Amino acid sequence: MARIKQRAIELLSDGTVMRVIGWEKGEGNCDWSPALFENAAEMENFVYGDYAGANLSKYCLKFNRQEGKTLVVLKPCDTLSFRQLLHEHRIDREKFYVIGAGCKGMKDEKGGLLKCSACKGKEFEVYDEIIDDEEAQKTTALMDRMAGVIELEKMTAQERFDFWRGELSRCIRCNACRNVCPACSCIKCVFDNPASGVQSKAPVTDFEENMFHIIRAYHVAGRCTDCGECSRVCPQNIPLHLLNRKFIKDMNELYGDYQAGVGENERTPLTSYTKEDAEPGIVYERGNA
Amino acid sequence: MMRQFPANQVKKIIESIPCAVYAPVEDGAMVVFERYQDGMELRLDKICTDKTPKDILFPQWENLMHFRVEGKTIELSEQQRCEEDYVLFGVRACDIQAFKVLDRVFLSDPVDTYYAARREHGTIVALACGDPKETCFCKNFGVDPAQPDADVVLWLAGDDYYCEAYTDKGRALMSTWETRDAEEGVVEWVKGEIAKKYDALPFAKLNLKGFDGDHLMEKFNSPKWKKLSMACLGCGSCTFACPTCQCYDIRDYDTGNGIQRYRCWDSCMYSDFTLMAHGTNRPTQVERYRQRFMHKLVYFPSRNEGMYSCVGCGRCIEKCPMNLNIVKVIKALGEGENND
Amino acid sequence: MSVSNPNWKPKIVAFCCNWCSYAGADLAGSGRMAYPADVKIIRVPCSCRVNPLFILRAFERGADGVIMCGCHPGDCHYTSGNYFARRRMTMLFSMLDYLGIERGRTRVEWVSAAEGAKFSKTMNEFVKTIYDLGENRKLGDLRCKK
Amino acid sequence: MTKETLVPVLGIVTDVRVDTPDVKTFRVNAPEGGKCFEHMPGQCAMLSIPGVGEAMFSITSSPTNKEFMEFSIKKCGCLTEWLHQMDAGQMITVRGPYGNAFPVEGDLKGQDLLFIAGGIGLAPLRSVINYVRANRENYGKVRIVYGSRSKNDLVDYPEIVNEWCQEAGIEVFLTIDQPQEGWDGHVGFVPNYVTELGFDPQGRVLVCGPPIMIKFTTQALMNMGFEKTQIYTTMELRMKCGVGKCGRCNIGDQYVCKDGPVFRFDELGELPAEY
Repeated sequence: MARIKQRAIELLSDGTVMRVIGWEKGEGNCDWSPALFENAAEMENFVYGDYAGANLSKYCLKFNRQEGKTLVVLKPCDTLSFRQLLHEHRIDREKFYVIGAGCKGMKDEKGGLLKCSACKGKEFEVYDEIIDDEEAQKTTALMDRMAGVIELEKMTAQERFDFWRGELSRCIRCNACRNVCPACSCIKCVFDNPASGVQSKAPVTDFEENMFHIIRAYHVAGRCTDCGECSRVCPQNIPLHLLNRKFIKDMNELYGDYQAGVGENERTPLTSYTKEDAEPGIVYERGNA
Repeated sequence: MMRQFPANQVKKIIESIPCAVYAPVEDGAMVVFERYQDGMELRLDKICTDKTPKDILFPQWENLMHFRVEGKTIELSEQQRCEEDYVLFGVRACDIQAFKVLDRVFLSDPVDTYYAARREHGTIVALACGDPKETCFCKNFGVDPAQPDADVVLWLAGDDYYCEAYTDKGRALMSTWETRDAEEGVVEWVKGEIAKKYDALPFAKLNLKGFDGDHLMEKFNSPKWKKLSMACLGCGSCTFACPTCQCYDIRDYDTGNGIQRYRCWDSCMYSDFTLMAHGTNRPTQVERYRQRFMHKLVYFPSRNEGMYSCVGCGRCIEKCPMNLNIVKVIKALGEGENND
Repeated sequence: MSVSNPNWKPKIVAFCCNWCSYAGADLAGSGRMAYPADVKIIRVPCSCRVNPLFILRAFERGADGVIMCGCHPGDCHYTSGNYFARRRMTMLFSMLDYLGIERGRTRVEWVSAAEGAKFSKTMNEFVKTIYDLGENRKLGDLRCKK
Repeated sequence: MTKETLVPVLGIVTDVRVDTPDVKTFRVNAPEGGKCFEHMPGQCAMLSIPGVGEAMFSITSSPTNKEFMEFSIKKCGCLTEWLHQMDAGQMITVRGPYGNAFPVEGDLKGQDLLFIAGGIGLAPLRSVINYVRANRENYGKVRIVYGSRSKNDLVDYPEIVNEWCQEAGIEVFLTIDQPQEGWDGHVGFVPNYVTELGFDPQGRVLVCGPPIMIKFTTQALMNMGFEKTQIYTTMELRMKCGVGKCGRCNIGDQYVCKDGPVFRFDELGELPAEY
């Protein structure tokens, strides 16, 4: 942490960057918040470490149009989201100075984060410099990230239906999942657009909950890097990552392995095709009905 | 008069109540107020339910009326108001204070009849708090966790609940319970213990000096809002978790055989909250974030004889995905030695 | 699921591409090939115009089955629209299946302008499937039920 | 006031008058005839078409009109567009009246009155002007400055020319933003025109129009020596409930729907500039 802080102060002082997006401590020990630092004195409060779970890529959208460069501290998995935003031309690479910060898996007051248990590795997709230590390189995924999806696929349709009704019926439509998602970068969401005919603010019936979550998962399909923020922020503890991972799994199986936010290819599985693709009916021939 | 009954009888007592009872029960990994039914896991020990009991009085959505449109004519039928008596069981002091805040809004002239009907038909059984959470700071807002203001109040001491009714409604309800005369002095002792625990909490003594109508412009114009709001995602978690947030939206839904006009919770954190045909007057998250806290700490007390519309339940502290909360705002903008 | 309401008639929405399937439906009509009146056709410029929201909205409003028809792969009027549509619908159907919605409520069929018989056959089959599945209870908006 | 806070009454649009290319005036009656409810000048009502939307509009007609209410509405969003395409005979829903009113029976009584309006801003003021005309003996001199983009955009032009201009004790000054064929009146923005005309800082001023016009007009008035306490204006924010509960139109500790829309200029000074 000290090295990142020191380097950020240097870059602020020599004018390379005009501001830093990092973390600051809260009232307790584990309630860190993303924060903005505009000069060396403010950097006093900068922290980086075990409780820096939030994905700061989303904040880049906020600073893309502002004057000068912004320094942003990204963990390896966050850089995938950053790359995806670059692919979608939502942010300008020139406007950001990316410090890749080593990560040993993040925590909150309840312990290790769920998203870190399916760690996608320690490689940085995008960076201007990496500040890392050896220990951070060692940890690996604790579980197969598709395990939850596979378990659901094994259930019968009715069991799956009951499972999702149980989970989604808790949704209060607070939109935290949407607003935190780096792939949900629309200036005006379809669910906020009165002309769309689907604008609705409350989970008035089961259908509203289903539709919101299906469409949200669908709209980020192929662009979702599986950063896991949606499940982390859900105040109702809905396992939203299981929806996104289902799409990822399907696309990997049907259209070849693909990880959003990796590499130079801007085409996602849903914005490309081959003439030999499977027919939609294939989904009814797999798994349990 | 103070009575007592064994704590393990509480389920029986709830089941004996003839009308609907809403009580904190387990739902998945969460504890929420729901209509109690046999076999539900009662969780009276949970100090701040994950969802507030406000949605019993002011549901997340409710139908207001129904229209039938045919050619140029419209036919209107009103939604029935609540007509069924119910008991709200095990509400904590902070949530009861929140009801009073809601009353100020909905029962002030002109009265909101949908809310008023629900309020009238409910009997509230409160439960004094025992062990606080670290995030509790209700005492700052004049809430006494040991003495909620309700129809009936329960205190847990040892293996017994002590109870006392304060209103006719409460006395009528309690008279049907199987209780015995209470041992003297126990509740007083319990209250003392509660006070001690709450005074030792980290946020027990926030300095609220300066949060009033007289300092409106000063607080509004503070340059600190920009940094405070930076991490805010503009989601509505805090507003939906908050027991006093009462902003709502009225929307129409075309069911194919008529138009249903319903009301649903809304949040000042949303970008379209104040959006009009010509644009919005709160264009960035800075203004929206400021609005929420200014409303709770400055505008509301200025209109309501100093009553804050925060009750210190600490739910927003738990729910905010980015760990922003009202305590940070109070500390950053407040005056005095406690705040830096 | 059994049919509980004896008066129940399925409501079926068919999204048909303007260039092939809609013409195919036309041909079926002019050729007096029967297909059930329960099918309501919505003409779209291309199968890839069909947004997943359209399909969900149809269910919301009380549809019991939704079928999408487009040009055969390779024959798209806009070269590649139906290739994209194919991937999209695959993903959507998979998600609906994942959420436990009955299989068979959604279907994709490629019908050319010359295939009036295929259109009529497909629709007859699909309506039968929906009859067998019964009323759609898992994916509708309660407020839209009479 | 309509009996229930959120439940409207039905109204019938009995006449639609085209005022300008984007403003129409709707005459509204209760289904059984007469008015839906009584109001005071400056108050508003919520109009709605079920399934389209509900919004707040100022009541343009004067309370002294006992037969019907009128709303002058500019086409600018979903609901107003719908209203503009409807014909007479259409039912709508109405609830109100909401908000405070211009103090026609209080502070304004016995005073010389200066009305300054821009564009559709005439709508709330027309109610006051006609109220004053009906109770002429209670008020002093009446002067009206009204400006719009062009001659065609002057709302209620026939009424202004044929009634207001003809009445003794009323002076009317019209202006349009740009020169136009067939217009021999003044050309220029309202604030500048007010400065050119030069008024004695006496009586009360009622200003209504786009925010930018209000801003510069009040500046011009202050330069002439008017006090903030002499100037009244109206505010407009998004509203859903109209009764100070839904939380939208909150500005400082005031709710525009309940405590406004009419504010004396010095009251506005105590509220945040942005909100």
